[in-house]
Amino acid sequence: MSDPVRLQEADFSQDEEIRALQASSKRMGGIATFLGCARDFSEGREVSEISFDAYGIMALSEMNTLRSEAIEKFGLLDARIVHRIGTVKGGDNIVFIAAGAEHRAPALEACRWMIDELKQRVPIWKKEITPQGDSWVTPHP
Amino acid sequence: MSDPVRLQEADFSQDEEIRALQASSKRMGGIATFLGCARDFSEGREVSEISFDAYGIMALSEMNTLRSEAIEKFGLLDARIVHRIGTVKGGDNIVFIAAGAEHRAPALEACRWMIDELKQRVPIWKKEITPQGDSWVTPHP
Amino acid sequence: MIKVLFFGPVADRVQMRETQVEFTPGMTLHEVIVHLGAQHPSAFGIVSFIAVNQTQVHDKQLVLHDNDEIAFMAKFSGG
Amino acid sequence: MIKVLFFGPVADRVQMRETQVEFTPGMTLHEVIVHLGAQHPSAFGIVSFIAVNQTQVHDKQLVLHDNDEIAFMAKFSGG
Repeated sequence: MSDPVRLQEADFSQDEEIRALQASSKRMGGIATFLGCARDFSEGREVSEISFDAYGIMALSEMNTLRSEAIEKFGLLDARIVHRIGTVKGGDNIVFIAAGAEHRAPALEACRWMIDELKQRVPIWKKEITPQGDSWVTPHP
Repeated sequence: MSDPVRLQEADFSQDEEIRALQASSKRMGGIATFLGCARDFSEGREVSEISFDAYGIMALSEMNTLRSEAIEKFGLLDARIVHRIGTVKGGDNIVFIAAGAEHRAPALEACRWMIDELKQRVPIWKKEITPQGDSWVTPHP
Repeated sequence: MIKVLFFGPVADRVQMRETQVEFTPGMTLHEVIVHLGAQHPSAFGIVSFIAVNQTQVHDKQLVLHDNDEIAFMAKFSGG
Repeated sequence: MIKVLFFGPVADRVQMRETQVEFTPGMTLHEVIVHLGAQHPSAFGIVSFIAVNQTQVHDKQLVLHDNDEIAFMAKFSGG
């Protein structure tokens, strides 16, 4: 079984992540997920690739803390956070967050909280590679 | 390509649904999903199976309306709603909702709105089959 | 004829999924409810939604048309 | 020695990913910032977060230890 918190170059399968999440409890009635993916167009420009830089050891540690806090705060049965690093193409998966709970409300709330917090707390930077040149992405609030 | 709104006995693949959702636009940066699944335990009882009854023609029409309203209300790029009918076992998938947008906030909000509205509006009833007998589920608010 | 449908918990209590009511010009939804409700009081006690031709209806004074399809439904519990 | 790390937009402006600063007993984070900031003003202009040993630090008067690892980071843009 893969680790519930990962930084990896390879793509992931949502089906596999969900199966791993479900395996943690027979009481799971609701699973909320968020999938962030690379857009082919951003701010009016064509984006051919996105490359990531990360402070790997700190990013992983922050992601693990985030998962534990979400489980505690929302009473989740389990949660998973996977973020890709390296270089991805337009349309490719970037980040996957899943929250599983007995009922839907905590799962949905925790999923939203985790992606919002991840963007605030996890030391990862993305650079858009376009035909007009490369540029680091300025985070949106 | 499968229809974005379906009532079906067969299980579904999240990976396939997400791929179909992503195919609708190259500007999709955030996809929020909700997966409802059958719990093995509910209200302290072991649940071996869940069977569904549905007013199929009306359910499908309400689900289509719900999808169109969500796309309009939240400015989504696309959305999908799949609900299983027939009989499922503990742990099996029941309902899948996906909302895709340029950014994460509308995707997350629309996903939550759709599952809340589906439970209010779509004529489907579930019956828990337990070793102690069967009982129709009383909806939670 | 008016086609009448029952589902889920309501169907269990009525012990059928479908019946028919003779159509008479000018008849209202209310008359059908009174007629069937007298025969199946326990089932109609849990009816929370009524649809006519697959659309939810709130006005019981609605005048029916021949071949209308009425569904009497308990609270939904899908999802 | 103090190990200093740069990432993403900061690394681009410093034009390196890693450097070292001589450790002296009692030295503070502030002294390292002043020292490196003078050499790389444009990079330090976009530093929004500082971590010491992989933990975010807000107090620039923090006293460093030999072999500490400091990271100077721009606003995160992952996810």
